[in-house]
Amino acid sequence: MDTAIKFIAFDQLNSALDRISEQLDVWVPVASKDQKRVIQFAPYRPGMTLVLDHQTTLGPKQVVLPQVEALFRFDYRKSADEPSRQKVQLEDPHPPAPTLIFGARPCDVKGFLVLDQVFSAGPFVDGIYAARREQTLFATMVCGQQDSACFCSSVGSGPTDRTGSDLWITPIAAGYVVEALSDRAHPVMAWLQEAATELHVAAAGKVQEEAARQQVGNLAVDQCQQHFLQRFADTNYWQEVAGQCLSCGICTFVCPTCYCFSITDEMKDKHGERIRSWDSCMFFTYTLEASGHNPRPSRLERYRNRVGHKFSYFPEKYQGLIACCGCGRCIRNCPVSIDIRKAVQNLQGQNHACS
Amino acid sequence: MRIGVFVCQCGTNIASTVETEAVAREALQHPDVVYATSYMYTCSEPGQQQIQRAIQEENLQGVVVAACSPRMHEPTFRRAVEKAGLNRFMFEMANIREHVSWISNDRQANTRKAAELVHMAVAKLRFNHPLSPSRVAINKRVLVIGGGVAGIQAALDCAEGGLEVVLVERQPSIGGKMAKLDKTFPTIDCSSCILGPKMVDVAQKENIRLYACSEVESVAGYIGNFSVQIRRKATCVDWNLCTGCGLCMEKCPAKKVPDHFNEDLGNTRAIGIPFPQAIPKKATIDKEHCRQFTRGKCGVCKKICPVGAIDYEMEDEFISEDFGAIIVATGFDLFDHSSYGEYGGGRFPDVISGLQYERILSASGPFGGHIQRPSDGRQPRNIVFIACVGSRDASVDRPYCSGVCCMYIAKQAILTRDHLPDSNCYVFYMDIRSPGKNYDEFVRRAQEEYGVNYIRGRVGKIYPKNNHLIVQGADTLLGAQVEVEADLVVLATGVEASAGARELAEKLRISYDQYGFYMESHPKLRPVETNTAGVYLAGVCQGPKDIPSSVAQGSAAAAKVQALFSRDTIETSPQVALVNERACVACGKCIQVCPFGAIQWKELRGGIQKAEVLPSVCQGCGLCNATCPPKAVQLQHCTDNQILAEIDVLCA
Amino acid sequence: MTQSHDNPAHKQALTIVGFLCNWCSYGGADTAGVCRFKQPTDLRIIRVPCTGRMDPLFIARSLILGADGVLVSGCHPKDCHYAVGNLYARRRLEVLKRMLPFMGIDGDRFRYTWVSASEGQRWQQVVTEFSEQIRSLGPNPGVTGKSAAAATA
Amino acid sequence: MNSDLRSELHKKAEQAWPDLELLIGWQAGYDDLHTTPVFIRDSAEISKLIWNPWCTQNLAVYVAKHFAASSGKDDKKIGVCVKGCDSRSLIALLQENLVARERFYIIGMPCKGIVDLRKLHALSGAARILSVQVNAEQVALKSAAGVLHFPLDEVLMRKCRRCRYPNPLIHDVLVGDPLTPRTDAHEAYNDVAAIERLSLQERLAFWQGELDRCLRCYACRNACPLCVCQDRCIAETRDPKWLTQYMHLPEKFMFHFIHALHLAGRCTECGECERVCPMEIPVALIKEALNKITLELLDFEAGLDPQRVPPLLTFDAGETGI
Repeated sequence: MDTAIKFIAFDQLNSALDRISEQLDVWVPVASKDQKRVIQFAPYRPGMTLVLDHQTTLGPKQVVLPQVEALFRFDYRKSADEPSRQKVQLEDPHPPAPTLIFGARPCDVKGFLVLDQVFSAGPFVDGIYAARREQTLFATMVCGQQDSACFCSSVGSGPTDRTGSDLWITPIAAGYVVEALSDRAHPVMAWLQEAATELHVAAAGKVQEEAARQQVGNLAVDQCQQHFLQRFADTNYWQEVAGQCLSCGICTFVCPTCYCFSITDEMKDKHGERIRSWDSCMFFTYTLEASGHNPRPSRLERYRNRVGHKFSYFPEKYQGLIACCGCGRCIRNCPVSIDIRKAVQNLQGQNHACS
Repeated sequence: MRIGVFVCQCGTNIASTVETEAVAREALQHPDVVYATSYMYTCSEPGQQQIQRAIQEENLQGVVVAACSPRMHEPTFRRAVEKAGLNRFMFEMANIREHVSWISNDRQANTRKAAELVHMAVAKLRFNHPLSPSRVAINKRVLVIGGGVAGIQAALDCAEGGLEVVLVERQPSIGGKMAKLDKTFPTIDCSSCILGPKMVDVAQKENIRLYACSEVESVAGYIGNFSVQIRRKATCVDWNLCTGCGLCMEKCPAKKVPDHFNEDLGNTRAIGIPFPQAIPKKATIDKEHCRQFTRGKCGVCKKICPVGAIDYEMEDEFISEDFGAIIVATGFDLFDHSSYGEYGGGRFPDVISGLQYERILSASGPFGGHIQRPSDGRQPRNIVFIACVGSRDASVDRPYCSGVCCMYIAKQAILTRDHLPDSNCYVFYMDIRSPGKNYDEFVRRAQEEYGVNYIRGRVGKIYPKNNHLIVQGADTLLGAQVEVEADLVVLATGVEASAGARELAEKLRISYDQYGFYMESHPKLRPVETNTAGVYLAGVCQGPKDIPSSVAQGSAAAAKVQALFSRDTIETSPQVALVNERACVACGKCIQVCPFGAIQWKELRGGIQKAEVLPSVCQGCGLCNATCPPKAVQLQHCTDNQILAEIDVLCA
Repeated sequence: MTQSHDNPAHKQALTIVGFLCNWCSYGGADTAGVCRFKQPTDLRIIRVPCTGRMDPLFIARSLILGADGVLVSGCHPKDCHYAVGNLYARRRLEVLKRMLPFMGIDGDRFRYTWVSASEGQRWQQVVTEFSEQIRSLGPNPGVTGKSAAAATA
Repeated sequence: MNSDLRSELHKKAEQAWPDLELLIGWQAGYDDLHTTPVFIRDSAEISKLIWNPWCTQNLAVYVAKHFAASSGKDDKKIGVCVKGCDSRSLIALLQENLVARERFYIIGMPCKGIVDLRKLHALSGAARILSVQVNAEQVALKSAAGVLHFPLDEVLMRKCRRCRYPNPLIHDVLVGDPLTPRTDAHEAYNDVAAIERLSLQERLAFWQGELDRCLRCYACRNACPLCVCQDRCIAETRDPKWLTQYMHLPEKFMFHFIHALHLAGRCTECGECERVCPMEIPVALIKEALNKITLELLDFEAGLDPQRVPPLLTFDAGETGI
């Protein structure tokens, strides 16, 4: 088996993906037509132009945890002689196909490590997520395009964080250098035809080094679990950091680590599906109880919960793992520029300005 | 929910073009439907019993009947399911007769359509909830609008039953068109002899308050609780003082005032009492002709009036009255024959309308009951009557039959022959319509006993020649042209909706047809009700009819009011809007648009404002529901979810 | 609803949703039925108390979900059983009618009209004309194009 | 460019402060390109207020939703900074009696236009923007790739390039001098007209392509100063259930129909719905199209005259042509 380092010249990228996509479902970052800034992962089709020099607007979360998916289909069948009796028939969704996510960033992959804790690490395993996760490979790209909202280094990741990835892509002047990080990557490596030269490898090493030197973000998170609990009841504090929140769902929908979902039965006559769809803790309906009571009635409680969940409750439950990958999408996309770094930083009572 | 579906065959009305069995079979496939069947006449006693039995045996919680229009039998079936223990709102109807079987002969398409309509009804029913009516007190006063014979009859019948009645009449006197008639068919009894006592009765009944010279200005409220503003037009005579002595009329110097009561055939004065038997017998100033108003000085009547009742400064007065029911008896106007150019277009003084001829015949008329020509006062020898002037003629947008002309021509011809035995009467007619009791016999008497010449055919032209009027027409029975040298031509002008009928309908929120006649609730089964509960119809305002029918309708409307008032309270429909306070965002838009003022603010603890519907005021139009952005206001029994369910059957 | 029928007059059944006010147009449709005025069979009538009840969103939703046509009919202006419901409605419905084509939905698929309870003949005419109009437009592709796909399948 | 105006803003805010319990304005955000709303409850914080071509948020969004119901302590008012477009939102709220005029102290900001960050990013390409300088009508954009100069007009938001009301139509005090409007009503609907020129099929394809990206994050709705249903929006409620949780095109179309039709005759074209959309869907165009319709049909523009009633909340028995 060929496990050597491979090289894809820029003009060979599509032909390489054409080959891979014959074997696997491949998702790649592409810009929607005429909208250069909106980049999403989409199923690869021959001829597509990939956008690999920008962080995507939406991460690849939807590949494994789609915004809407059917957990099962159901069908009521009426008995022919006695119409008041009916049988229900269930049908499982189709099993997932092997999938490669090509061109994700370390922050995107870090997001899945958070989701895994909830859905597949046990003790309760979500079969649908786990099956899809099991079938998904990540070809991740070293990151060289941080902006003022990025802070991956602050949450235990970084531009060269290889954790969770199966293949590692480094862009150099002539193309992409591809290394295998896991055994699962070997078949994909085998479909890549051109081996990397020593020059390629050396150039990649330089890019890696340069990227590794970047300290992305200066948020200190070591004590935030406790600090959050101390700040919990400080209404003025939450008014200060999130008074301007509009209660929309952008921050949660673009977040690689947000996983909350809603389950509904959607039915027409006797047929229907039980669907799981993304929910947002920023929405009023998220914690709305059947009685009409809502324990988080205003934006402040909801925003506080978002911070607490990511930086306090989650690490408390999952061995200190912070439920944030530092991708900065929530900051970048917030209509009123709420900065979660500021909300976390100031928990500690420091008057630390975030740039 | 356990739903039963009953598909009616309506004899062959539905079954001939809809596979009712197939519709029932398909209904069984819908969710919650546990019973479905097809039956010959679902509305019949055994049909209703079948529904009731199924409710018991199958434990049904909801019923769908696919049959005729819900406007026809929804109340019937609601009562039926209620008798079997279901709430009457756990019922839906699919209209597979008027909307399906009667409008297409395509059996396959009809069956498909009927099945889908049933599916929609089932889908809606799954969102139905039991609703209970509440009760509001009835104000047992009745308003009668219009003081013609129908209104008089209604007012008297109501008063006879002890109700308080307010009668509003636009003219200075009640009596309407009947007061102008000389005799009535088919008995030739004197019109004012039979109407007069009734008019006097109105004046004398203690529980009838008469507002003459008055009009309805605005109507608010709903059955049991209408609030009506009445405009009392300035008569410039204080009626509390006026004794009806007539001195003012005698002395008034304006002598060339057209006498409207006499259909402008004579003159009257600018102040006066319209006719000797007028009720109320009070004087009124005609501002259009009064010199005090036209020239700014005169004051004769003011000087002469022995009780000082004249008040030139008088202004219209508005009074508000509350009622539990309203009877509309606004009568009719006559078709204006000037649109018939071939009959002279109103240019020949001796071509007159039927009502003008009534005045000529009348002993109290302009010529004291002597038949003479308006132009020169000469006694006519040849008199031509032309039927259907402004009736049964689509070219003047009057395609309907006025129903009374054939009879009054016969009457007038008989009276003419009576008065002037030497005269010749000719009647040009299209068909003779004489379906009443003793009516056809009456027409035959005119022809056979009185020798009136009936010529079947239209008149093509009338033109003057040598002090005569030449009437050219066709006799279609002989197939020949006919020419009559007439001295007087009487046009049997048809009936049309009275001026202002549409405006009044809009105030009352009742419907009218394209000619302005008011719509009854059902053409056969609810002839005096309107679609606005508590508003009833009597007389020609509903459609052309003769005196007996008008009187019968007046009595019928009164009976309806009596029945309504026999209870102290009335059920209000629970199909009203309801606010979900949790969802209400207090934007106030529902309050802004409600046509009835049925929504108001309500303050909850902590000063939180929410909208609140007053169920007894709400009429259930659903405008608030359509306007409410978060859909916190839902019209019960026609909620968003119910409409969406019906849409989804068709589209989703 | 794109079943095909053998009857040549119904090569393809259309889905036309009608929203009729209870007092005037529903009665007008009843009158047309009582008079046996023959009409195309594609219309499915939903009874509402008043056109004022019509949130334009009901119409939008029907067309988005693929209804081939939507017909709203109420009392003539000034003759509303509820006095003014149809006066509000005509503004709202006209705004919707003009907005639909901007979103790529044919405004000709939606019509609103006024028919009184006595106008059975007019109702026959309205239904016939509108059904013909929708027939000439063909099935509504909807916003997903599903009907068009189903038609070719 | 704005240091003078900024100090004028501070001065006028200080002067007004004795009558205020709260002042809503803009402050610096997490970098030079971003501002964030600030709620000032202490006069010491007035210095946080800024005013520059990045002050993009329409602060009227907070007015009805958060403060309309609360009555002030000691008759103190809520101060709010508004641009010309934002002021129309306030007027629209007044038209619907959703706020009381006397509750607010309105600081008007005549506005030359707000920078569209998407246009800046498009100009800088992949290179990270390091800083941006605005001098009068010129912009200097410094990125990793070097410095670029271009006219300010080129990077203004779409709504600003068609702005007819740069000066607040309602205010208690004005910061800076009134400006001259740039276009007339005729040109204002050019973008709508461009869509209208497409064939029906092209228009449908256009919206299918655009709306397909919708995430139903409801940012467009929540950023709208006139979407007062908020948490009770029928896009989310189960009773009545207008929408499913599916993310098919009909649901997305339906949501945007709900949003737009609820704004028919009410939208003041502040453009916030479009700005906040993370998927860059031109949703404001739908409302502009409706505004064009209500202008042509009913001669109404929202947010101009506080006394006028929005046209779909009233009727005219005598009107013809509809």
